[in-house]
Amino acid sequence: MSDRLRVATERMEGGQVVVVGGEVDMESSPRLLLELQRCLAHGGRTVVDLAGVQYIDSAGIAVLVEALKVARRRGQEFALRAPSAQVTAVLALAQLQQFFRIEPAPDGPR
Amino acid sequence: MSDRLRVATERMEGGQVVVVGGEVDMESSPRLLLELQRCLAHGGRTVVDLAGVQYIDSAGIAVLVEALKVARRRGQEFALRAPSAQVTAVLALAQLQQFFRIEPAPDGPR
Amino acid sequence: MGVRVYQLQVPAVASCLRPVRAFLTAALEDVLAAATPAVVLALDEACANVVAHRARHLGRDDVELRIELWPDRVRFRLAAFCAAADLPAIRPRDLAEVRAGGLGTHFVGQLMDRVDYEPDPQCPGAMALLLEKRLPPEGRP
Amino acid sequence: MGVRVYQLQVPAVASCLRPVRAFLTAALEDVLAAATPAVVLALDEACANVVAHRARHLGRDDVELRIELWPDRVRFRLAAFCAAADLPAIRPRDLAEVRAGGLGTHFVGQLMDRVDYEPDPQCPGAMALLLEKRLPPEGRP
Ligand SMILES: Nc1ncnc2c1ncn2[C@@H]1O[C@H](COP(=O)(O)OP(=O)(O)O)[C@@H](O)[C@H]1O
Ligand SMILES: Nc1ncnc2c1ncn2[C@@H]1O[C@H](COP(=O)(O)OP(=O)(O)O)[C@@H](O)[C@H]1O
Repeated sequence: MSDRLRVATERMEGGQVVVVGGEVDMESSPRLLLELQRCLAHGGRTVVDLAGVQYIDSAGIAVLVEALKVARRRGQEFALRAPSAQVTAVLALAQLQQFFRIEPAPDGPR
Repeated sequence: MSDRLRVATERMEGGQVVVVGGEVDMESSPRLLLELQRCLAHGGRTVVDLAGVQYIDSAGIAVLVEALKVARRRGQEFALRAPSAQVTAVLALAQLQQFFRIEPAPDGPR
Repeated sequence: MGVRVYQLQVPAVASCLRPVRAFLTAALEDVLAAATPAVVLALDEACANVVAHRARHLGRDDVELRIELWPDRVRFRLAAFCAAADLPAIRPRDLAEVRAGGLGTHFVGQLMDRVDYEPDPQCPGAMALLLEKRLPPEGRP
Repeated sequence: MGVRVYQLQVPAVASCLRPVRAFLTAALEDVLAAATPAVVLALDEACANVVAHRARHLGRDDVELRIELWPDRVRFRLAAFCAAADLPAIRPRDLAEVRAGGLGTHFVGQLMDRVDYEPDPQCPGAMALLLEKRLPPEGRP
């Protein structure tokens, strides 16, 4: 029934994958920012899996930009993975695709 | 995005299965009634598969009652199959479970 | 915490029930928790009754719903729900009789903690419908 | 067919954006078809701006949205969107600069066919925001 934000972090070699699902808006985006900051503080590579995001607005995009800047400042790798169609459309609208490293979904079962 | 009514009729031995999904309310229930009347006119046994129904209200229940009455009048078999939790709860609220023949989901893949 | 107020006005046609349900579900599921589907069903039935039965001479063509979120309950008010003269006819049907129709009022009465009518000052000759549901402990702020 | 009117009033807090989106999606997807997500995003951004930025001295604590469904377009009006004095500050940011924030106004301008402000007679010193989206041919009644 609910499409709220879901955030789950998984370890991977050399870093962490933050798997995001549901809706990222003005209400929920602070929670995503906290989790991304936690991962970046942890060090290594951070990948944000956006395949399950049904809705993102400018507040959610702002969180991704903020995390990207922190990562750059600290010299850490930061990438978006498999953004959903809605996320891809909103990144394009913001003319921000080129600033992010965007990876395809990993092969095989997850 | 949309949870509208979905209705699809499949033939089976001796009759037809009407597979219903989505929401059955005051707006959509007339369409379900038409389909059930069509099946009943066709003859044989009619099974209404309600596993995919996310929402039904009194208008939808009224359609099932109406179809049951037509079937009884014509001496045809009429059954509900695998009602979802929401349908089961609303049938119970209407104290109508005992009037319907209610079948479990068929075994194996469909 | 004070009272939170939501208001909805939609044309009194059947196609407006789905958006009203979508709104109610998203607005109330945090506080109503497992009671959400029951309350959404009751409100859907009440709105459907306005669409189907409200006397035309009241001159209203919309469904106007006010939702008040109190610390311990949700209160709903449907403006101009029915003509005062129609009140006696609004009764749950006899459930012993299996027939199509007449279930909506029964559902509302079963699912809500309070069902009341009061004169609607905005619409002479009309009654507003008041519904209340107490919040489950886990939904209270 | 005449004009269909919907009205929504919700507290101006971030948790009200989700019910508003749910309502808009269910109410408009039949006519907006593939344009639905774009319009819902634009309205979400506009409502979020009220929640985040509207001047407190206007004394409003709600988001009031009127939706008019015309044969060829949908028109939206957000009452008391901003103080008249704040209008000059409401500009899309320079997209060449990568920074968090400042995107909402850009989205609204890109996604809607009309963006206008008019004095709000109900709220002295405030401007209402007017948005329009033309219906795709397949959505027209
Ligand atoms: N808003 C209303 N205005 C006038 N009469 C109403 C209204 N709502 C309900 N009624 C009356 O109450 C009866 C029972 O309503 P309900 O239980 O919803 O069943 P149904 O709508 O299937 O008849 C209706 O048939 C109608 O006569
Ligand atoms: N309703 C409003 N009232 C006053 N100022 C506003 C309003 N909406 C937007 N603004 C101003 O316009 C700027 C740009 O808004 P927006 O593009 O949504 O980005 P952001 O909200 O991230 O700053 C805001 O920072 C604010 O200064």
